[in-house]
Amino acid sequence: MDLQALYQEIILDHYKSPHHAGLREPYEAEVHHVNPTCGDEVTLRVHVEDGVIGDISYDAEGCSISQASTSVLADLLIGIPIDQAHGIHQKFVELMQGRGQVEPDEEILEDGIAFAGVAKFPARIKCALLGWMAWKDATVRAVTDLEAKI
Amino acid sequence: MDLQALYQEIILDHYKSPHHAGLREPYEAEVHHVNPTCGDEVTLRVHVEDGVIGDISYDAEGCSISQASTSVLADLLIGIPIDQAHGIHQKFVELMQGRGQVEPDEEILEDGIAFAGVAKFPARIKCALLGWMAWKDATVRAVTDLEAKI
Amino acid sequence: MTTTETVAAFAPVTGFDVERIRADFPILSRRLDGDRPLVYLDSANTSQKPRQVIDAMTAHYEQINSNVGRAVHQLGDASTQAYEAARVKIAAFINAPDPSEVIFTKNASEALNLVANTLSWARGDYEVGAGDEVVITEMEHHSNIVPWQLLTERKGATLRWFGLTDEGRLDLSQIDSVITDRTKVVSVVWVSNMLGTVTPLETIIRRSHEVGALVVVDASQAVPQLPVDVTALGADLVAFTGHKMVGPTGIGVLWGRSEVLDALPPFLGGGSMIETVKMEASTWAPLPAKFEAGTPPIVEAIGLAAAVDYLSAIGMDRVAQHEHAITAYALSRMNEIDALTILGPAEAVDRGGAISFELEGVHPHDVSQILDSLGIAVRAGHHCAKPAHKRFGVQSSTRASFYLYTTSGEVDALIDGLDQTKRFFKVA
Amino acid sequence: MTTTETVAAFAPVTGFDVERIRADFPILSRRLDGDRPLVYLDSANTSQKPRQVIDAMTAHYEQINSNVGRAVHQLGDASTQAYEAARVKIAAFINAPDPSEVIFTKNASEALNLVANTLSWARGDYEVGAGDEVVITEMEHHSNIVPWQLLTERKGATLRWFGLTDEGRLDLSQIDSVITDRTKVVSVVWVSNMLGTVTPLETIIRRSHEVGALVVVDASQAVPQLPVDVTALGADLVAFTGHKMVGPTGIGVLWGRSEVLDALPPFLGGGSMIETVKMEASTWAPLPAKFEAGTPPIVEAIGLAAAVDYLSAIGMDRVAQHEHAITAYALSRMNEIDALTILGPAEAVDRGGAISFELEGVHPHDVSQILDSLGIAVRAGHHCAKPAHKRFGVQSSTRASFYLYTTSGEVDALIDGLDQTKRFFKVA
Ligand SMILES: Cc1ncc(COP(=O)(O)O)c(C=O)c1O
Ligand SMILES: Cc1ncc(COP(=O)(O)O)c(C=O)c1O
Repeated sequence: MDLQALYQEIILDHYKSPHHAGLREPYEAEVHHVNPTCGDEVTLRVHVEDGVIGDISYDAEGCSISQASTSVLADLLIGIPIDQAHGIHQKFVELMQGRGQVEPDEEILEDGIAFAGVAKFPARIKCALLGWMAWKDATVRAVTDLEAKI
Repeated sequence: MDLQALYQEIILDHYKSPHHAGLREPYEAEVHHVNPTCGDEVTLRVHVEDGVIGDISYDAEGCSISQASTSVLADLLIGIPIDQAHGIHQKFVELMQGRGQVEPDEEILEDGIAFAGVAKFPARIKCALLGWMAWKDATVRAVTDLEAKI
Repeated sequence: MTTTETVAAFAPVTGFDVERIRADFPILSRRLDGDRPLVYLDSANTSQKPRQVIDAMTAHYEQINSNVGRAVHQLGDASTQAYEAARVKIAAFINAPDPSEVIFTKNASEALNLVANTLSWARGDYEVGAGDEVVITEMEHHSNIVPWQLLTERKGATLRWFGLTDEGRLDLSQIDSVITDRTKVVSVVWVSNMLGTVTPLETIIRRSHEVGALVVVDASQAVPQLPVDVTALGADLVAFTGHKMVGPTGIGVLWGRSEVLDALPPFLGGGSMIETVKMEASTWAPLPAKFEAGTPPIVEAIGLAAAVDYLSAIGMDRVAQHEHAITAYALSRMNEIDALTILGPAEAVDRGGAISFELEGVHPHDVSQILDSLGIAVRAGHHCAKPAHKRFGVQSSTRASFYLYTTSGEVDALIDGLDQTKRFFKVA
Repeated sequence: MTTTETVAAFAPVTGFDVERIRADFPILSRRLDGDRPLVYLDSANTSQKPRQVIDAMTAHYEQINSNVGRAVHQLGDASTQAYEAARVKIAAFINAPDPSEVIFTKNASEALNLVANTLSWARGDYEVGAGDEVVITEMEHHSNIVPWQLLTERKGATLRWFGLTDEGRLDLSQIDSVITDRTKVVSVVWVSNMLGTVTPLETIIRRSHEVGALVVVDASQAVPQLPVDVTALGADLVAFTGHKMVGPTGIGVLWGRSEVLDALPPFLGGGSMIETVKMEASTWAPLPAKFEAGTPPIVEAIGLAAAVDYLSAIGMDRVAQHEHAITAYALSRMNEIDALTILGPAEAVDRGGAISFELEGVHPHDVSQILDSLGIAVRAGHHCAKPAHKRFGVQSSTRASFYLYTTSGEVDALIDGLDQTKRFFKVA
């Protein structure tokens, strides 16, 4: 039971002071995701501008892992072109579902590599992915809506 | 597995040539009973006259045990005062539910004592009781109907 | 009884070692009354269980037991993983495209009721309402009749059915006027538990989909005996039951195309099937949880996974071949018996292994009683298929049924036992 | 952590030998990660199983296994007798007047859905229709909320509920305006699985019957821990679940007064629940078969009977006393911890053994993760009681729960673990 691997200092830091927290305007899509197992929730907004993730704002209630991973998500994806953001999302999901066998790429995931240890705790993977799944859902909706308007 | 105890000669005789079989007039009540386990069925009529079981007629489809016991039932109860008939019914039910521990009274049950062995075969008790349960149901209805008319 | 030359010989399946298989089933070595060996010919009713299945459940209770999907602790984790791994295994066994399409129920009956009830509660495309028709067959098990009677009656819809030919096959001659534009659902048995008949599913599925009807397949007798590929089959929903496939009691499976399952409303309400609950209203979890309210049959699912492992290690193609060989042998020997009439196909063509029969002058209860005194377990009654019995003008029948552990010697014992039965009741 | 004099001491129940009981439960001697002993404090989620229960099921599979109620052969007979004997035992355990009032389901959730669904399909007195009201409480398990939401929504009826006091007790101050002439059903939990609160059932039953409402009791947490007498209780229907009372998964029980059960329409349709089936229409078997469609959880019922035997041999009064003693001890020790808030009654009065709590600054998932690393299994989450959590302004909580095998040493380990958790997350 490698608690240190799970609760990296970086994770605890993000948990104590989450980045980009709070709900902000403008946004094109807002979603509400729930982890049915434990009831953790996140409301997350995405603002898309010129093919770039202009903002990610959120109101989250949850454990250290889910809070920190949403904070890292916002750090990583704000200001990034949508395609590239999906690529980063993909890498993070792969890391989480890799049963601890996937070597994370710090170039791409930055603070996100701190979650490598979470992959060894199957019950916590859903926590780490809560914000990321919400982001993907919101971004797809935002883009679809924008396209519909064109 | 005492097959001889189950299939007494008397039972096989009644099975081959059931007494009082067929549906007859007059009657005050007709019932249809089913053994849900195997689908065996009996349609049974009771005619009550001056407090006496005037007739029991029936159309039965079933195994040797259920056929024979209905035949014995008719033999025993036709022409008998209702109260006394209920007493005989009671004795037969007790014999069947006695797990082979009850000593049957030949004075009362006559050919019915051949069913003593059936009590040791739990799955066949329902067969032996099919016609008897139908008779009781029909008789209660017949009497209730007659009383209602008074 | 001695085997004479005119008797068809049993043709064993190469590489299929029945004795070795039998050694895995503790019950098969037990003795019955009068120190007789057990000749278990009632597998269509329920199958026996190999040590591997029993042990898997015991091990879980002794080492891992914990509730699933709810706890973060080590036991909860291990239990959840074992339960979900069972789902993955069962999905693979029937070649389901996605494990989340595998719903655990308590038996096949619940699985069929799940479908009928959710179709009655659905709104929109899938709703079965007034004027709609549901089509079944005359050879269904009660569990694939009553749910549709209840549904059609509650919703003012109409229940229709295919009849049977004298040989006990589905009469599909009028298929285009039975399955029509009014048909919303067609629910048919794959292999009849009474007649042994195998349904020509391809024809039925093609016609049903032509008119836009959902196809539900009761595979309770098929999945235990045949290699099943639900993706190739093309049906929309498939139900089966654990206890007939060397698995435990208390577990059944509903497989459904996710498109259909996603569109249906929930079945039972409660823990685990929710996304969120407020006093005012609730929302539902995604598949498969949406259809699994409350604590599921956890250890039973794990037992069923062990059953699937057991069958897969032997190979379902071989299980099917053995069943076919035993059935062919039994049919040929039973056809020799005077006064014996087989209900259903008399030859082992498009036929499962359940053989229901009549012995003239002896009621099925009495046949099975005499056989039982010889240690031979067969089933007597209507086998939960009263309409099919009625079709053949009988109330009940005796049924012998086989499985991977059945030997030709057991069939011989049956033939012998039937001979004794005839003598006992002085028939012919 | 050293026990100081100010700490309430644990008061063991005379003659109740926890160590001897523990020896019956194989899992309790297993080691977890890091070779730590298992400290299982998640019994309200599911209980562990003694060897006696596991063995009873194994023995049945190895020696008796066969379907019930359908076969005349020796195994079928023995299996049917064992299954029906289980019903008799369970009836006796809860003092049901008649074993046929005991319906086997797959879990408590199914039992509650059975009631809600049959009330929606009933016609006449019991039907819940437009304008009618169903009353529950804010502390129900989702399994006693969602079925009533579905029922009332489908039938245009209204769902109402009792709120909670700050201490986590039912607020019955307005009982006469909550339960009124419009009330058709009152369904309440006996012992809350989250707050531990024991419902004053007498008051509720009296008022409900005054207005002619049916009373359903969710006894999932009561039957495992308290001597239960349904005849004395006076409720109309009572649901509970096997896996929480040292029994197997895959089995639950609905007890109901036969007058009520007789009047309700069937639940699921299929084999065994019928009297006769024609293609055109069917009729139903009497109780209990009417509500048990398909092959029931046979071996699970037999396992539950063994569980009931096990509990009865110890004595439910003593099980209850031990639960009370352990709970009182745990509450007193937890009340000492700074930053710890108990949700629900803080004293062991009218209180079951589930203790949900918050540790300021640490999310329940993280609390349980740290405890798990120490081998202590507790539950984190909403415990299928989201509305009760919401009532106390939280999303989730950590819950410790006890059973007959819980020792005071395990409570000490929990207190110790919570201390370490605070240090790990640098709280206070
Ligand atoms: C109070 C209460 N009711 C109902 C249930 C549901 O029981 P099951 O999950 O066995 O259906 C539970 C347990 O989860 C419970 O604690
Ligand atoms: C063809 C068929 N369908 C459905 C069932 C019902 O299965 P279960 O009793 O496990 O629900 C059976 C077995 O009894 C069956 O043979």
